Amino acid sequence: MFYLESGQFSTSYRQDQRIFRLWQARLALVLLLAAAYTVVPWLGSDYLFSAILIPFLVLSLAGVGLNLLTGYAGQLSLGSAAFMAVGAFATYNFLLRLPGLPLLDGFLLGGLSAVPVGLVFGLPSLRIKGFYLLVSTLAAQFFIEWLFTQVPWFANNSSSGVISAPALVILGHHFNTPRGSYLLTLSIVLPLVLLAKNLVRGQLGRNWMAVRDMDTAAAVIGIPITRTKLLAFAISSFLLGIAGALWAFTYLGTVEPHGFDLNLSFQILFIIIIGGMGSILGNFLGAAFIVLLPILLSIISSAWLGDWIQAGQLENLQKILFGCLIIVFLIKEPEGLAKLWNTLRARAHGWPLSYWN
Amino acid sequence: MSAPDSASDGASSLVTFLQHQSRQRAAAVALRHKKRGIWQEKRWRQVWTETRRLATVLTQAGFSQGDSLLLLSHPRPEALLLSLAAQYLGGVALVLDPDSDRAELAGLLPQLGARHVFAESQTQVDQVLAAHSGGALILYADARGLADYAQAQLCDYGHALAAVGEIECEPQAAPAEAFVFYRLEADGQLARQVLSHEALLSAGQRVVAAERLSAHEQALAARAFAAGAQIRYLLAPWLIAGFCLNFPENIHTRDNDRRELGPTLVAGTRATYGRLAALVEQHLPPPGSALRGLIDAALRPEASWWLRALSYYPLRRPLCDVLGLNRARAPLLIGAPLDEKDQRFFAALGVRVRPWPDSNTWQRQPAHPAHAAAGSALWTAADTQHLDHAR
Amino acid sequence: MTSIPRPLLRLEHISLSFKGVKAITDIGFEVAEGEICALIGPNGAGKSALLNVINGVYQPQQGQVSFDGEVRRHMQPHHAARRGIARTFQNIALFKGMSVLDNVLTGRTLKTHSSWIEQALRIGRAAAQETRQREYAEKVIEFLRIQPWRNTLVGQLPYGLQKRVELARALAAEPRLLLLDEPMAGMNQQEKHEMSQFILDTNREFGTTVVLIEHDIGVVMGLSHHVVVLDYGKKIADGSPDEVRCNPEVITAYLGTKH
Amino acid sequence: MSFFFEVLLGGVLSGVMYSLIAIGFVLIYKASGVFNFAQGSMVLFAALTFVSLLERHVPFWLAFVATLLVMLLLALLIERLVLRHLLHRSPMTLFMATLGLSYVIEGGAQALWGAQVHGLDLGIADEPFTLAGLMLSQFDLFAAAIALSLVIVLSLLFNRTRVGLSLRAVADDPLAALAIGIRLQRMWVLVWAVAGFVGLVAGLLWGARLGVQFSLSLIVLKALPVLIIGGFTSIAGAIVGGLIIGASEKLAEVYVGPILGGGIENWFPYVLALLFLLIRPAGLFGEAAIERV
Repeated sequence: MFYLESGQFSTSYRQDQRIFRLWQARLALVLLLAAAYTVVPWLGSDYLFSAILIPFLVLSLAGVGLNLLTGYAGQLSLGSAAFMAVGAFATYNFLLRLPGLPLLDGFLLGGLSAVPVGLVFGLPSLRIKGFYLLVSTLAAQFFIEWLFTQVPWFANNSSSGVISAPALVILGHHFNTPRGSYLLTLSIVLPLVLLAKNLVRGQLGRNWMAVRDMDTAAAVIGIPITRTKLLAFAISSFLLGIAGALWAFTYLGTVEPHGFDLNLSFQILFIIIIGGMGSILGNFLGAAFIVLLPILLSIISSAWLGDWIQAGQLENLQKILFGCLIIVFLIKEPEGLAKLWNTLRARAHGWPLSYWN
Repeated sequence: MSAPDSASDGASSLVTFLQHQSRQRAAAVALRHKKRGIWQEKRWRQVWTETRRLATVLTQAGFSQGDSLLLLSHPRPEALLLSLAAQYLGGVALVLDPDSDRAELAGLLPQLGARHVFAESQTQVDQVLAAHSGGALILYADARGLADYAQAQLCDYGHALAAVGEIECEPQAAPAEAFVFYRLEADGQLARQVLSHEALLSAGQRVVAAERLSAHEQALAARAFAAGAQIRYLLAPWLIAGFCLNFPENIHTRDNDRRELGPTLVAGTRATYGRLAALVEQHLPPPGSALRGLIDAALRPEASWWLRALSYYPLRRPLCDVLGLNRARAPLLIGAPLDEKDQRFFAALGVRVRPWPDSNTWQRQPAHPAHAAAGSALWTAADTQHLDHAR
Repeated sequence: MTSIPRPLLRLEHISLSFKGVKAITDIGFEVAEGEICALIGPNGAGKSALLNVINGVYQPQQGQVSFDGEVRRHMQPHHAARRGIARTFQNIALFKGMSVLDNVLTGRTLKTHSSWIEQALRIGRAAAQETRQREYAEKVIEFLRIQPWRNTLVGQLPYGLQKRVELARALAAEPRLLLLDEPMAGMNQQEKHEMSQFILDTNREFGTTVVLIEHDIGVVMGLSHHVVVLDYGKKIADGSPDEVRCNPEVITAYLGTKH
Repeated sequence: MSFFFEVLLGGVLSGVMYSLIAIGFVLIYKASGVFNFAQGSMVLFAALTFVSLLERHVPFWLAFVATLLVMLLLALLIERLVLRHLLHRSPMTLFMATLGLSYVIEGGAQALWGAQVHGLDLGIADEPFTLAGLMLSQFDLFAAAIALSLVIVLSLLFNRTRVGLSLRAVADDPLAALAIGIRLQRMWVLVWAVAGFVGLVAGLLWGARLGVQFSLSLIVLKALPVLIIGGFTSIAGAIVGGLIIGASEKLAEVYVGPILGGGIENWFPYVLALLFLLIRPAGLFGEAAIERV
């Protein structure tokens, strides 16, 4: 609408395959990144970092992880938190038991060790579909949670399996401050999201969607169903694993196995429902939504309702609200906020005309 | 820019200008064709060499000075380059409108008896074969469906081009006429319209001068070759000013392509502009809606200056952008003027449509290229008058 | 097709049944390289089932399929695809959530040789591969004249176009054998004519062997070099269109099924 | 040895409780193809409502009927506000909708009746007694009896009454059902209400066991493996599945638990269900669908 598109055309396929085809979009992105790395850390308060931005980023990453599996490859999962837990505990142990292991390598190894777990619980997906698959992922959810509470070794024999963040040091720089952890999280999340984006716009991504939309046809075309599904589980749990490690160490600081319970899994599922299945941007929108809504709610209640409703009730209210939102989204906008964003873009593309190709 | 000085000296032909441009700005983009989803570019150097290779192809098929090459094709670079190649060899390009009805073509083709033909695709090839013309060579651009055609003279444009090298000889002295258009009158008699090199170049130079066309223009050739005027107002200026000529993917995608390209120079007839206006009309929000009301108010020519100012960024500019006209410096209108409504619409958009005469002086006479000279002379006279009126 | 080329596909004594219900009984025929072969027959004659046997969606209880000299009892669909068998489905099986271009590109999956890691990091072969696949997809899109809808979601396209896109997806795999399950079902004469033109051109242009199911006898006779007639899961005729047309059994079968 | 049987029997009986939850699922799944994750929260809601009424000195039966009415109302609302708008949507969407629903109901239940634990006494002593040399819980037997009668009632409802027949018709083919003039919406309300009733019964029994509290809604997670084993569409399956889960769970707890360090009953049923799945993807009683192309 306010930006001109004409005169921007591609003379090669490379050009045509860029993520952002308009220079205005590229500029906006650059500005956003610049702000995220300069203005925000400079002006932001500790509260902003540790209560809003860090959870937002981590949940976005987790959302991406689940979205690859559920939104793109069409494999419903309720076990996200389990894979996050694996990532967290693995990272913790690697850093604990391999002294001198660089922090980032620790995160990487954490993500990698979530992969086999994801594969194991993904195997049933080769024979079973839909709801039946829920069982497999729920099994993961409960088994992993049990395992980490049951075996003290994972938590270095601490009481009730609590693990706490190692020193977040990279090349002598400390990131333990809220500002530091924010920058660290940002710098880990962004590249991973880029990788995910590349995957979904490449052949693998198309194969995932093909399997999701109609797996018999996909098989007939020659898409290796088994491989495609398992890759979805593997890559998804890799991202979830790293998200888990970040959740534990840059967001919470200390966490116990029950910190990764079914509710967290649900929360991440909600992120992709609200944000939009089969969309990368959607995860950020959904995560922002999930993070901000409770905060807004508490602000509103304390501002207007004062102490008329107590904390417990507020929580119930929140639950009801979330439930309603999920239902409303499923009814009104099954493709989530991302869809709204896209319709907006389409409208701008043809503005002021309606439905211009 | 310095072109080989004016068309007044008889020696200069379209080809000499092409040669000039290929030296002047060898590496600049001369042609773009939206094909297979992207805008495929040709630089002036390539255009020149490709023309010379095509000349070789034609000579090998026995084409020589004074011969004529028949073009039965929608606008596409191949047709353009081939006509230049024919002129390179001192030949003439005969142009038929591929969209004119089958019966008319069936009547036309045999009378022209062209031995060298460029037929766009299977449909056109069939028409040519049916008329037993193109005895020496039939080049086609779209090989689809032609795989098992046995005729020896059939030849794929791409293959032919790949097979040969550049021609040795320099451009041949051109006969007076560059392009000749043919059609059948209602009574079945043959009518022709001749565009001579001289007339084209002088007309072209007038356009370039009057519209201050530079080498940086982006011209959209949606209908070039469909009408003589298009050649006069796009092809000639293209060679003279040395800007970039762009061909859309096909007739169905042209609006989208225009939007992508955002041409600075477009040449259309009353019908072309009318179509655009109608398109906007039907895509505007439904009458009665608030937005529609705003748009109508803003586009009213008697709208107050502040309304225009306010509506510029939110409405008029984006609308121009959607139409791909926001960069259109020189939207030429050829021939009949727009009707009131469209006139006002484009004026309100800020698209200042520039009228140019289309002196389609069709003469009814038997098809003998020999007689062309007279025709072209006559035509030139007529045209210059028109142009003088226009200025 | 004057000379007798070697058979590309040979079916021998194929029998298939679902839970004891016989769908196909002892059917065998040959399809020569580069020919267009039509399977016709009343509804429930087992035509679709036969296609599903050919590309391994169903496993026949008896009989064997040999494709390009390779004889086999059992085959998985993706193996069939790897050997160069592509197909379209009776009720369109496009990927509704994807654009036309992406649908066609999925057809290129077997031709893509870059690993997913390369794709993720956009290193090595990934970019080059992506470009190559795009080029070919665009070639097919141009061939089937669907450029204007390149970026439209297939779900939003009219039925006739969807059929065309499905054909495009199949062609993108550069198949040697193309199985078309009622490519013209529910089309008007105009669309039917276009579609059969596309099929003919495909056959000529790429020398693709085609096996198709079609009810419109007129179209079939015009299009195919070779017709196989099924009735109640049995083969009742097999030959050139003319031979089949005047085969008494066929006539009775058809008149029999009508009224 | 008798100890083994005691454990087994105890497991079987507590399995009956699982079956009770599962039956609610099956009813709804059969009639509307919805995988109702909210069943658990419906149990909680029913139980909480009932107890809270009791605590307000409402006589038992009155409270029971009142709660039933509330559940009916709930079913009505669910159909009006949710299901009606999700016709012809994918099962996944419907499932996620019920997930949201469970949040709403749980939140609502606790907002209404508070989150504290309510004791519930149905007047059945939970003291063990010996039968044929086996220690048995009176309460378990009572629960089993209730479940049994419930199943009988339901099967009667399904197989004898017109409503039941049309319900089955709806289950088999909603469109056809519509065609022969069955009012889909009404059927759904009905079946959700019945599920609510089953939920209430289950809620009472469980409540009497564990006290009526939030954790009641979590037994939905116990019911899931039961369904997997029994198949989504068969009440008999739900019963058998429940028994199997109950028994094996107890056995595992007693015999395997010590080795693994206890607390395995959370995940054991799932692993069991998974094994079942890999052997028989459609469950014990569910019918496998052949894919048509």
